[in-house]
Amino acid sequence: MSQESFVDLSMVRRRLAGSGGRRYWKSLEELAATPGFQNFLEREFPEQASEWSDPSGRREFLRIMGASLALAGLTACTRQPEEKIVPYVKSPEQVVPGRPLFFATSVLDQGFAKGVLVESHLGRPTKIEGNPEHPASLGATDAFGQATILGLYDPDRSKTITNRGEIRTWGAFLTALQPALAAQKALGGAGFRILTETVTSPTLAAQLDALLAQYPAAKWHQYQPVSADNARAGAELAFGEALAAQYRLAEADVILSLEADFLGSGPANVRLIREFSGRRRIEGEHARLNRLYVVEGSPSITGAAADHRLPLRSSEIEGVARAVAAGLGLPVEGADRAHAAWVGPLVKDLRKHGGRSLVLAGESQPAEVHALAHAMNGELGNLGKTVVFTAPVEARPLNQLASLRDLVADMAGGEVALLLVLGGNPVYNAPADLALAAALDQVPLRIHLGLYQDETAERCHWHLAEAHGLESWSDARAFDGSVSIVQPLIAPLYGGKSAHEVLAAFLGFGDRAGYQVVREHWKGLFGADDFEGRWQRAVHDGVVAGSALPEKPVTLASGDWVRPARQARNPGLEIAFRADPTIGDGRFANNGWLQELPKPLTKLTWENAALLSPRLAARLGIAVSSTASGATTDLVELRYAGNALKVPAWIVPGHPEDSVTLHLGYGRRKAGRVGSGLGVNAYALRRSDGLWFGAGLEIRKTGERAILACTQDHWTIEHETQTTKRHLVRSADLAEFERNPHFAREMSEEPPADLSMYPAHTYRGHAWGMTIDLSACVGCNACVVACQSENNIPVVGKDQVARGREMQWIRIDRYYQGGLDNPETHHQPVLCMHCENAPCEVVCPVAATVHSDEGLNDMVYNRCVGTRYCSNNCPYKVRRFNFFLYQDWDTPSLKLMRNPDVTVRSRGVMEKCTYCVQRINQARIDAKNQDRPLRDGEIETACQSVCPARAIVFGDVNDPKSRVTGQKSSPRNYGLLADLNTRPRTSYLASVRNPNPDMPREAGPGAARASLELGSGPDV
Amino acid sequence: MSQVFHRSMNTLARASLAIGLLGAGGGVGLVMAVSRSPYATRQGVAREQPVPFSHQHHVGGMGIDCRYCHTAVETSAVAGIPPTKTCMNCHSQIWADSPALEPVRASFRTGNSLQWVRVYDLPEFVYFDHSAHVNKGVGCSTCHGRVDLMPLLSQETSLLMEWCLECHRAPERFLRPKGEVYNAAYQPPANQLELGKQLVKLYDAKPRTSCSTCHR
Amino acid sequence: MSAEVATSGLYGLMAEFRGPHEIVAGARLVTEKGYRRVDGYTPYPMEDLSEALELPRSVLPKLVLGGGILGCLLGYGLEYWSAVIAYPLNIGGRPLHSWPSFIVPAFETTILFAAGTAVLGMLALNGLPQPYHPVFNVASFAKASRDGFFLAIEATDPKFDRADTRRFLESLHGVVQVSEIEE
Amino acid sequence: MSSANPMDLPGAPILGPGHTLGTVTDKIGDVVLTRKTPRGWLGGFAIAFGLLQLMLLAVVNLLFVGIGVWGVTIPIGWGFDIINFVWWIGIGHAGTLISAILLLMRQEWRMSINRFAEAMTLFAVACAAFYPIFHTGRPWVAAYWLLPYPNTMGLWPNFRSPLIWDVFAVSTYATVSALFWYVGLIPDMATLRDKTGSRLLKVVYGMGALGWRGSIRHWHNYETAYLLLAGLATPLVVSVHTVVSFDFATGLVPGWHATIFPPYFVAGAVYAGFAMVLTLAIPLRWYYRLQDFITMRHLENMAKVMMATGLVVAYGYVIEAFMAWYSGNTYEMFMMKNRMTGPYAVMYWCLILCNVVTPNLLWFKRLRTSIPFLFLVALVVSVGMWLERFVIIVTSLHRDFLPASWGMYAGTKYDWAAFIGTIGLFLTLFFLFVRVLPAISMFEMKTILPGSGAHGSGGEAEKAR
Repeated sequence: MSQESFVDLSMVRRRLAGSGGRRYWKSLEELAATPGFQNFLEREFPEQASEWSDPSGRREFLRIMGASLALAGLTACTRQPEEKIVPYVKSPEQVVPGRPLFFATSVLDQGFAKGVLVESHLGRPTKIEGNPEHPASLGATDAFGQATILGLYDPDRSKTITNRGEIRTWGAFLTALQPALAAQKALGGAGFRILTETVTSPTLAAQLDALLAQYPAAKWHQYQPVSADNARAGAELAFGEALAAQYRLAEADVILSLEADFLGSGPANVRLIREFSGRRRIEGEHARLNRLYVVEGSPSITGAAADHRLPLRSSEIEGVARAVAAGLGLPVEGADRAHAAWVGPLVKDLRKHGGRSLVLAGESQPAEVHALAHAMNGELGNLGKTVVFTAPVEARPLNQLASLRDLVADMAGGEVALLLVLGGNPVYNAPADLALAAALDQVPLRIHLGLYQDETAERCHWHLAEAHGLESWSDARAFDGSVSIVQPLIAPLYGGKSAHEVLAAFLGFGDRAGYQVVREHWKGLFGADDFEGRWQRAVHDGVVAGSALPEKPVTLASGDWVRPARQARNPGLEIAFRADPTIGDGRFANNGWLQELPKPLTKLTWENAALLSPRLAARLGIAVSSTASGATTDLVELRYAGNALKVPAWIVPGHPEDSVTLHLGYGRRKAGRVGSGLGVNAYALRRSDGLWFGAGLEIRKTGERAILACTQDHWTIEHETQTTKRHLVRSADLAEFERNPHFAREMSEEPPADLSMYPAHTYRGHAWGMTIDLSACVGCNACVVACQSENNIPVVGKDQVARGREMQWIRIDRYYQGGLDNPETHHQPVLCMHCENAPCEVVCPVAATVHSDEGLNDMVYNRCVGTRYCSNNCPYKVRRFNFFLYQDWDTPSLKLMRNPDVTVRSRGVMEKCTYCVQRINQARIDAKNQDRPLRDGEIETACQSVCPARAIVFGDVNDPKSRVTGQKSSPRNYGLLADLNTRPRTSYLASVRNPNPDMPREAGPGAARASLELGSGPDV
Repeated sequence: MSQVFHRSMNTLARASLAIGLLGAGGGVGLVMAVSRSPYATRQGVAREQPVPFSHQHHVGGMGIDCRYCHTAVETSAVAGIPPTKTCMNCHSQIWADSPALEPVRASFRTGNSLQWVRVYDLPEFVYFDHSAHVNKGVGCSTCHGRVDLMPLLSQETSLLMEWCLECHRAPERFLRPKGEVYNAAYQPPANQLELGKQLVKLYDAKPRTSCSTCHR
Repeated sequence: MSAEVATSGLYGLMAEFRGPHEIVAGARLVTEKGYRRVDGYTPYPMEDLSEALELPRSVLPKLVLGGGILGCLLGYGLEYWSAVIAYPLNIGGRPLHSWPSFIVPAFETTILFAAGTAVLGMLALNGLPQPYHPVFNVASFAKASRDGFFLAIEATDPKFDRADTRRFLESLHGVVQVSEIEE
Repeated sequence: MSSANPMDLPGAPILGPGHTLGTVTDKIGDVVLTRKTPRGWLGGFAIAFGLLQLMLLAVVNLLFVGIGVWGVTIPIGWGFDIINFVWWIGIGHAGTLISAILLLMRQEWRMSINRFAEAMTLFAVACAAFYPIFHTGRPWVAAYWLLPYPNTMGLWPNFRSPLIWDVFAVSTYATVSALFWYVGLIPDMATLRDKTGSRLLKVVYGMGALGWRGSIRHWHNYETAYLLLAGLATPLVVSVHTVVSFDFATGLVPGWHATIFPPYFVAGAVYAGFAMVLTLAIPLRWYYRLQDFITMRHLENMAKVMMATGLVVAYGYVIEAFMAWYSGNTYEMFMMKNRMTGPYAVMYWCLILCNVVTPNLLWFKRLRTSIPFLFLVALVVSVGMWLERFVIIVTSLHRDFLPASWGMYAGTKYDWAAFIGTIGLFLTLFFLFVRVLPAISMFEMKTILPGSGAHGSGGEAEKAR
């Protein structure tokens, strides 16, 4: 870091000194400037990290041995190895050893900012929390946000600058670059192309503009496999200009989603979940529940949350949209009358809620459908109420697919002499028919900046290791345009460069720190007077005040959307492409947490599969069965547009019958040690003329079998009948609920506290408890990853998951109800219930799991001998066992990542949810040190604080005024398996759905209630 | 004739039987003893340090307060080992060229941290919080002993779990007025028990013996 | 005192009988004659013979009872002390003194101690181990563990007289031979 | 009195004719004292020892790599480990039953089989004891943390846990069985001491015999002690398998939580035990020509005991099913349905075939007295009892309360290695035993010789006159 930045930062700090605040802005430069720490870092990372990759069996064996010895060390009577203390030479301000600091920054999702607070221990970022002051976060994050921390410490990240595989220095790169740039200067940049992903960063945009100014003839292309092309085109169709829509779900009573997975993905999904769930929650006995209609071509969590769901092939949805529009009185053609029974009541419902309804279209639908949605909203008077419009958020909105096409054409035509790829992995994720790779090879000089030595890096002359988002300075816009300053939490572990620094080099600034680039840009924006103050605030808050884009009034231009673009009905099978729900478009492929995160609906991990409907499966004779080594299924061959792919088939109840869904993001060749060679590459089938779906799919059973790692015993009729008999998830329609608010409690009787041959224990002082509102939970998975990050939970790999040895402390059970074709889907997060009559404790021979005086079910790792008796006797099966040495005791970077407040468990011990006891203890100690009682809400468990739906409430059930006590007094409150008299401290609030009374039963979800006989489906 | 053994064998046989039985018991006792011995706990074993820092001199002699160096003790789980800067505050003038302090100066020059040997080393699975203790009237010397008399620091107490429990079960036997917490030379008064009882009430000191208090 | 001199170096006299019934008969006569320090040696336990020698009932049962009670108290005591006094823990909401559970281990310790007492007690009462014993000095005594039946009168018996006792023994029915047992 | 007992069929002798004290001593003693080791023995021992090596491999691998090499998982936290533990400990029970309970009942026919039955008990318990230690995730601490000792953590075992009950029950059982067995051996070792010509053996057996000289005063205390031990071992053996059954019965897993478990586990144990005794006795008497001592009467009596206990076990199965239905409890009913029709239904029906159907063929005297058939049945029952434990443990666990966390189980090659390994350990010990110690109790056989006069007037001796 350069001296000058160091200077004015310390100045900054002096300014800051007065202002307190919960989170402090701290200059990483200073910490890193301490050579001691620098050496420390160097000692710790590059060399040893590379050493780790040595896969020789010997080290493995030693590792295991070492671990066994380490374990022996856990027994009380052996000596410990001598430890060293390495204090600072000059300790940075604000740093109190043993206490974390929180810094505001943002993580990027498809180029859009989601605000976060990062917990940092002595300069090591360890945990990500949401930033309550950020519009896209509101204090929560999604699973991707949580997993960013693992991405930062990923030992497989690219660590060097390479030229044709040879390691080079930054200086060498700069010198090598000069002639090429000089040549382009002469041509005005005619042969110069820059390819980025979606860019919202004002600074980066400014740099690019400056570059284009220097090279007028150069071109800036953008591409990422999941873009907003259709939405943008739709807006242009509807309003004649490119606009970005923002939805106000809180205001909407009736919502129609045309394949829009607004809860599952997108730059605003965290906020939208909050708003949506806010309208699903029932305080007391009355509620203004919203009602959600979903038409979709592939099951999503949004569809799972729907009150009425219509599974259709993606190509048929436009027809339904037109039918709805026609019903609303819009002059449209090509309406599909086939679903009149469903559309009729829907239209009535929408009409009834004019101005308080909302129609959304998904990116996977063509522009016309988006336009129709806008038109319908116009017709319903929703414009400006439940949906508002702003100028596009992207720095330079364009049709990315077209942009990529042009680039490929130019490259193939040999017009490109110098290509700079700033992030992204087009070689892997471009549509197959563009043949990008071949064209790329025509370019004489190809430069790639990326986090990994990936497929694209492999085909570029120069690869520059990119600095991670948590390592570099930048800025970015959120879905509503508000800008966040992105600040680094740690010096680049592997000495990477940020896009700003690379562009600075191209602009001729040599090696200019990203910090300066960003600051300079904002100096320009904030103006000189009180720049420091405003900059301070911006960095401190994590968002630039008042930077959100202003709403724009809109007028509908009756346009081309009236007539259907293509004829809707196409016979035969259809293929649908979707971003993977846990690893996105493939950018998270090397992230173990996300790989092992069960997909919300299929509960598959570590790979993708051809998702198909029970009926189609029956037709093809697909047999899925669970075995001790995993779920076995048939390997099918998909033939589509001349390409073929062998994929394991997986049966998904509620999938449209004549279509097959394939998730993008797998089949990576060069993702890293975690992500390479998993699943199949859907991009190999994806075509530019149908990014999201296409007709003419042929499917064939190969006769081979495949093993998948599914965390939940695959769906069977047995499941459904047993689930309903056992009243595990309890749910009712709003009407039923109003008739009998206590329906949930009456489903099974909870034994009274005194029903025991022993006197009941009384808890003086605190008694911790939790409630989970099943009405609010949408199954987004954020809590699972948050828990994994907070509690140092290891990743175990596909084989172990397949054997049922996954380690996540909180899991989300998925239950179907109502048959195979279009079932109701329920999510139930299950973690340790902290039973007052804990069955696990009684059977532990060494008292390694016992009750604390506050009613926590403590698990004492260092006392555990690993009999697994507790797990056998746990009716909830929430206990997790270290069958092997799952924790990575070697990789230095992963050691830095761990939460220092939680023991790192080793081989042979049981573990489970602790209600984040480390947070409880810290809060208790702080309160005691300040001689004050604990405040309600002062303690938030990791799962609670991350939950976008605010479905989880934790607190003191002995405190009559606490929120959790309030929740538990709700009539919907019930204990899972409480009839066993385990007296769980964690309880659930039954879910209440709000179906349209006029909707014919057999048309909604749970339609096929009667079709249970069709059980021959997946259960084979 | 069928005599197999010599007379003496009778005594021998009986003796060995007795020895066998006693030996079994003795073995267990021995293990118990060893696991509590300084060999296992390192109790009272002075440690070599990169710099022969003497608490006796600084605390006993100069009367420097614990918190001058261990700054975080009142607010954090760890007391904190002082950065080299803290040493140099004085030693840039005093003993500025003593050879013994060369490592300190070197550290300050080069910016490479001093590497001290950890004396009080709890297992990784034990979470001790200094602030929680000093704020409730547990004196430094209660666990760390008379550091003002230690030229080279050694571990005063066994740090065995049973030792922790002694105090967590009966704090009144050890608590002292908050004012005396940092007084290394503090001697508990004759009426410690009743004083302790008062302090427990006064400071609302409720030490817990639940596992998750220290293990998580 | 002449007897004393005479018996020095002599442990006693041993008569070997032809079979079980002969030795029982012989033993009866020996006891009638007033000999008290008498012992029989047989390949297997013989109730008749012990009756014939009027042996007292064994005290072993009382010892074993004591051992059992001790074991029970120690076992239950340990459980109560460790669960209620030493480290009281709320385990699964059960009371500290969960007596129904504590019965089982206490039962086992009872058995353990009783059995231990039975074996050690038996050895102690029999003065075992005692690998050396004068009777082994008799050449033919090896048969005692096979099919030999022996009756020994010890020299320390007040009525013992080297010559008379020998004559008396030889007079008994079914005696194969009488031999002297050296110390 | 022997005629008073039901097992005493007139005509069927418990000892071949024409035996004297001397011939009994020689016939049994020579098996041990013979100079040259028989080829058959060497061959058998070699095989057994080979299997034992398999176990060593399995253990080393287990210690270094982790318990994960076994098939256990969540939700099936116990698999082969506890199945085999229960199986072995069950087998052990017959030994104690024969030596203790039959002794108290004055079943003289027990005399010729109790010695090696007790040995079998010891070795089976040794095999069983292997599992509770090595099925844990951290055997190196489990080995002693399960015992109550004054550790530096001030912690004690949880005496509410059935596993601790196991520790106490099994260790007591092992100790008492060993004592009982040894006490029985003392007089016989004295016999060997006096019988052998070799100086070395005289010393070795002499030490073991503790200087036993057959004094009538010693016999007096000895018999008392032997009877007391029998009296103590009887409730003990019942308690041991009761405690083992508590491992399951006190849990709340459907299929475990049943009050019938204690009695039916004990019966099952005796059942399996007698099967194993037969499995060992039949080849033993054939190879060492001990037909005179282990007669058809013994085999037939054992067959009867097996059948009786087999019926008790069958009753247990019926009650389990009945209670599941009668309770009206969703979980219980599903558990039973799943046992009979679920993924592991095959195991269940094989178990019924092995444990209920086959033994009932023993009603027919012709089958009951056919030695090959008896041997076959014995093997079948051993398999059946193993299956029973599989069904109880795995089938109950794999689909318990929350369908979302149901799972499947299969033993891995390491599971099998450990299992076969313990069989190797068992056989190895047994081979060594028959080579160096009298497999039949000589002094007890002598008491039942005609004319022994062991039990005073009115005993067989008088009758024989």
